[in-house]
Amino acid sequence: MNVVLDRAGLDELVDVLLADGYRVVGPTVRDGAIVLAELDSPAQLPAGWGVDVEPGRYRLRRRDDAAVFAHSAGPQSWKQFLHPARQRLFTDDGPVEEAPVRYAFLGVRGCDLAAIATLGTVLRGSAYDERRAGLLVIAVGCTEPGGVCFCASMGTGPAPGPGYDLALTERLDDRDHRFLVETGSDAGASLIERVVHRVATPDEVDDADTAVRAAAGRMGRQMPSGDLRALLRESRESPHWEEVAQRCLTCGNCTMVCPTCFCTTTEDVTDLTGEHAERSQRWASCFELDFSYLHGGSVRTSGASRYRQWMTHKLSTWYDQFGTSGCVGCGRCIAWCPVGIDITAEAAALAAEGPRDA
Amino acid sequence: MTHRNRQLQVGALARVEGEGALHVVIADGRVEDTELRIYEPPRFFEALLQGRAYSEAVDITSRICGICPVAYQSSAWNAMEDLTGSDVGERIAALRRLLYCGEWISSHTLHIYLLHAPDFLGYPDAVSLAKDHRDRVECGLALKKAGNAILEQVGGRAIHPVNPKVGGFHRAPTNAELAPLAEQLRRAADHALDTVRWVAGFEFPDLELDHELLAAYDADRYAIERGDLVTSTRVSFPVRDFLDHVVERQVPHSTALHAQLDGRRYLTGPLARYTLNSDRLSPRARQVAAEAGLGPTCRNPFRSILVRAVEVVYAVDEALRIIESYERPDPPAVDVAPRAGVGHGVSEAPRGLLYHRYEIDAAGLIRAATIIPPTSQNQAAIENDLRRVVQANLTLDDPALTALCERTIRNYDPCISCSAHFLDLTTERR
Amino acid sequence: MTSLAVWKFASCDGCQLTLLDCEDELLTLAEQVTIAHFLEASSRVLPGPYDVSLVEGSITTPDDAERIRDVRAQSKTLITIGACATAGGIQALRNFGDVEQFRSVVYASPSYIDTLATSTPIAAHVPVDFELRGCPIDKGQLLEVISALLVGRKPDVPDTSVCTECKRRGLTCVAVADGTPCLGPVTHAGCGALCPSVRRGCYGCFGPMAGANLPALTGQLRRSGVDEDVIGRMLATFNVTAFGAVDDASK
Amino acid sequence: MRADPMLPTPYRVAERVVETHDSATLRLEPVGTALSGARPGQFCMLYARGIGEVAISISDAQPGGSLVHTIRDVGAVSRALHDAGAGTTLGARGPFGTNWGLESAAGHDLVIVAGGVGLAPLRPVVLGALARRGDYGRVVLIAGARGPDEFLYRDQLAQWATGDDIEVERTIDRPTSGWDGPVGFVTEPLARLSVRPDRTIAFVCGPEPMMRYSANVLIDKGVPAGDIRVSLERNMQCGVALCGHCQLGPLLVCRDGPVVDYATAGPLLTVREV
Ligand SMILES: Cc1cc2nc3c(=O)[nH]c(=O)nc-3n(C[C@H](O)[C@H](O)[C@H](O)COP(=O)(O)OP(=O)(O)OC[C@H]3O[C@@H](n4cnc5c(N)ncnc54)[C@H](O)[C@@H]3O)c2cc1C
Ligand code: SF4
Ligand code: SF4
Ligand code: SF4
Repeated sequence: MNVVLDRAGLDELVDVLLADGYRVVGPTVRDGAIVLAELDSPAQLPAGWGVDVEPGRYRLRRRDDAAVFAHSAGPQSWKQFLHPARQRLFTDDGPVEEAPVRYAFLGVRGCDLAAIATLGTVLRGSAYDERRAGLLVIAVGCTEPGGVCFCASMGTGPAPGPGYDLALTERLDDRDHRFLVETGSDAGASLIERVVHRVATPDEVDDADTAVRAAAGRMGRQMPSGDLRALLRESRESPHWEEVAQRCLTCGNCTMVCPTCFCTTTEDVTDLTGEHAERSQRWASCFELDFSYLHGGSVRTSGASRYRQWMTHKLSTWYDQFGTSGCVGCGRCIAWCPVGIDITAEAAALAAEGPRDA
Repeated sequence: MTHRNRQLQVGALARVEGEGALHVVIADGRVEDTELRIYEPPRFFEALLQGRAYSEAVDITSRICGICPVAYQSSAWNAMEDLTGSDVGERIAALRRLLYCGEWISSHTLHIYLLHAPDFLGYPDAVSLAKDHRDRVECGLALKKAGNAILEQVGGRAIHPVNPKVGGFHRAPTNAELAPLAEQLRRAADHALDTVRWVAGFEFPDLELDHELLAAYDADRYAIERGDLVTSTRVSFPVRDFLDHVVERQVPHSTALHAQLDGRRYLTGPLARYTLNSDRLSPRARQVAAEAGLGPTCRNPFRSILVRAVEVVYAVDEALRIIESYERPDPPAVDVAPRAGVGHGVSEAPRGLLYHRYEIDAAGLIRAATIIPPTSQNQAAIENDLRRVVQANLTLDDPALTALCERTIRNYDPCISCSAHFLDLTTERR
Repeated sequence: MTSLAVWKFASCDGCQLTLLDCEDELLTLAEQVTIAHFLEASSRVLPGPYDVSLVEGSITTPDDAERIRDVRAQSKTLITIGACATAGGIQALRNFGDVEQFRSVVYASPSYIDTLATSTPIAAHVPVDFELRGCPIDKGQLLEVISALLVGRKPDVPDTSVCTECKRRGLTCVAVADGTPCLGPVTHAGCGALCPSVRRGCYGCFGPMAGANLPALTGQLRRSGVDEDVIGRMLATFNVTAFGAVDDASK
Repeated sequence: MRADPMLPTPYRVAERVVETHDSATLRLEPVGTALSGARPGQFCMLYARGIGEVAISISDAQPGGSLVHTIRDVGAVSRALHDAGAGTTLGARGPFGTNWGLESAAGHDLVIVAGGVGLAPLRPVVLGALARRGDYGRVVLIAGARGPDEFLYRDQLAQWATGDDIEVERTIDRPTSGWDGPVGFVTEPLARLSVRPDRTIAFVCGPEPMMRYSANVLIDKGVPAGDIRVSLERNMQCGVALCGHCQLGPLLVCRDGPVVDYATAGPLLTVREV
């Protein structure tokens, strides 16, 4: 059964989660962007804020309504909570025990929901499992895709796939500001029972469905159709990599903002006395020169080979390694690349080179 | 060995910031010459500023001295804002003063504990001092750390802060971000008071100097980050007239330039500030100064360590006051549109007045820059003090006299990095 | 016990001050090593040879060019600290100007001043075992290098972009979100992305990272409307020679 | 609670044997619980406390929980391991990765080609073949080293060379006085070898170019790429397919390798910088 929350109901939902001891993570405006951060109050949601996004360019924009979820992916992804940028692993005293955290993620889009699952496959057997186990997900159906979004062509959105406890679709019109709710779990269902809601009219349900479906046609970007996995496999020696390398800074931003890039480097350190040793890990990037270091030198020294590694991993070898695509179509790598390199455009360029003898 | 004709040699002056040498000639029982020889290689900042944008002076001049970068930054933005007539408003001004307090706390504490106190207690350095007085040194380090914490939180970095700019800051900290500082500063206040009491117990040789004094002056507060100028003969003048009063000249033995005030030797720095402005200190600073035996003025350079300790108490008080009444400036900076002309700025570096003058062209580029750091202003005074100290202590043997000379120099915490840099002592007794 | 010496050449003292800014570690360090020569902090000077020498500053006088050879001869491991020592520092701007004219701007009678026409990094004079970047160096990195040296570990001082640190901190990119020119993508990591953390563009204190693609960045700056002169000045600061070398190599 | 995949198990160095000027073999005994099930070709992540952790192959199949590893000193971590004397406590994680699959080669001739420290992971192949000599046809070992003193397991090699169970060819890179054996890379004796291509399984380990050349020689002789097994090396941080560093195209070398057949590895090793 579909129900509806109004804005006050959404706020109540956040308050209930906070009262239940969840750390509620959701979108909020900070330093010129809509970031993901722990919310102390629903008032911190980015009501009335939208974004304009292009390759290498992101701007906050005031909307002429009070929508809270009408923005596309920002500078961070949910991985910073589930797979933190830096983790202490152990000290001389044994493993670093993490106090279990119960996160409630508010406003997870289809692409990001898929990314959480993708990371779950890759990081199975690590601390990710526990962090994810306690997670409550409130997804949102996307009605307002951004200039660099292409989830529709990756099959991860605009409607969120499975894996959520609740999914909201935000609608604003002359009548009211409402959130159509679908429940995806018992936990979600019982949450809804605790906040003021009403039953959705069939029109409202239709309207929400239509809006989400229409979003699929308004994506700012699109992956070329065809077998990307084979395309990349067969493009290893394409001259195009050299061309991208002219533009690519090898700065690693694309990997850091990518919601599925999982790579880490371990650090074993001691203090000045040498009496305390510990190990931690930090996000790494295949754009780092040392990433592929072997005694005597790095395997991938050229920018071309590093960009090739990244893109090939996302679109092709990920299937070999983990059975799915590594790219979910959120568009972050395009927006947050300082020079606006666009994975969809590079894929199209490779495709345009035509069939090659494999 | 006769005490009438002597020759002293000291390889390198330690525990000063930078590199230099000291040369003393004693002939017929009279001090013939004392030279503070600065051999820090010149880095030509005034020249390399030419053609740079007005906005770059803050970051570039900061690199003149890693010990007092905020002083350089402040004098630079003061000069640029003087040129454009910009007013940054009270909120930004308060944040700047807070930043500067951080530098005073950190730099003064560095000098007191790590550079100067070992002299009074007969240790070569603070590490050896810590072997016998670990608590003391730890107290000093905690105090220094509190100063650095301000620099890091407000400035983004303790050395060469990245956040300040002409017009204000790139980003103003939130109240919540400043709150932990207040916590740390409340503890630091106790350390600062302890420091005064500890230093007050040192033995201070007698020496009463008669130099002219020069300091910044602010009617409302103890001048730090800006002010007009005032002298001990109660001449006061605005910053833009600085070069009418202060003239720099080159001396053969030094890569630093020497300055004179209205043709006379003069002194800037803690003693000058205290003597001219002590009535503007916080009640707590005044009270502890009195407890420590300081009157409203102080002209004994050996007591400068005490004055510094009192200034640290004041800086901690000020920092706390500013944080408690902090209102986040929004926007964090005012627009400063450059125009052709000349701007002047001073601020009170921990070691004394720091003057900047820039000539800017219509495109906002620097055509000429003049920077007068405290150590070159004080150099003549230091040399004069040395002469008097040596003259009065001719009965000491060479090592003792040499040590006393070094101590005399350290009274000024001379920042040779600023003046160009320092110390290596040769004493000739003929 | 490992002996440590600290040396100064043309510099602002900020990098050696970083060692004294290790308030929490200084006394522990002094128990782990013998501080044998550190003029800024101690009047006790022990004779060489030294196990580890930290060298601050660039070479700008004939005397200093001699002195650094002597320091090298006395040091088992020589580590340069900071942009002056690793790249010549801001004073290397003179390399592109007329030093006679520089002298006359600063000093009325330039003949007194004995200075070279160039400011050169330590590595241009003697072999260097490890370089710590930064103007000034980062305290954490300094401690890491010393701790690593003491136990025979490879210091964890990554040679990647500032962007990686910026992103690990969860900062919002100022280049993309504010349109602020930022050198982060070509600059060696180490500061912890200080400038972006105050919504300022990185100004390159740590010099170029390994394999920096300077033309790609200057292209981006140009496209976003930054003047050629401004780009030139952005790269001509504390690491002017190092960025200059990368620029030349790309031509 | 989930066992932490990154937490090393303590082992003590029970014995240290110097092999060459820069290599040593350590026998490690568990301090408490032992890691179990190590198979030839697999590797462990060995941890020198506070210095770091690196991948090191199993170089002897040992009953019980002890581990034998041969380490060449090339950097900070390998130096600390190499230098670890008897009694030192180290950490170990593993065993990880694929193995040589010696059993599956039963009924075949074995051609074992080792370059330098590449002999370490191959020694258990030789020992395994000798232990069940009857299961295999001809067994050939070609070992290369930079000089006569650079061979690992010199006594063992000499001993093998005297028997009839295994044909041993040793070659050094450059002529040296006192060496009357062959000089040149391992590919030279390999090229001279006559093999029954359809009945041969090859095991190759050494520097990457050496493995490529050796594989090409074998392929030229008609040995199918799928019957040539190589042991790959990539930067490894975790050993358990979590860190991403060891990728070689579709492979995660720690999980899908290190032992991979050349039909898979060949196309990846012949493109630059994959
Ligand atoms: C599956 C496998 C099995 C191996 N077996 C052996 C063996 O039996 N005996 C032996 O002596 N060596 C072996 N090696 C190589 C050994 O791991 C490297 O020599 C070692 O990592 C060098 O580390 P280092 O810190 O001493 O050197 P540095 O050159 O200082 O390396 C720094 C870091 O780079 C990485 N790294 C450098 N070289 C390599 C490399 N060749 N392979 C993987 N990562 C590297 C490591 O993370 C290392 O900590 C093996 C490598 C792999 C991948
Ligand atoms: S693309 Fe690069 S950083 Fe991202 S997961 Fe793959 S190898 Fe790791
Ligand atoms: S593609 Fe863009 S974000 Fe990624 S490394 Fe290259 S320049 Fe950086
Ligand atoms: S702000 Fe600068 S350092 Fe940070 S990601 Fe953007 S370009 Fe890189």
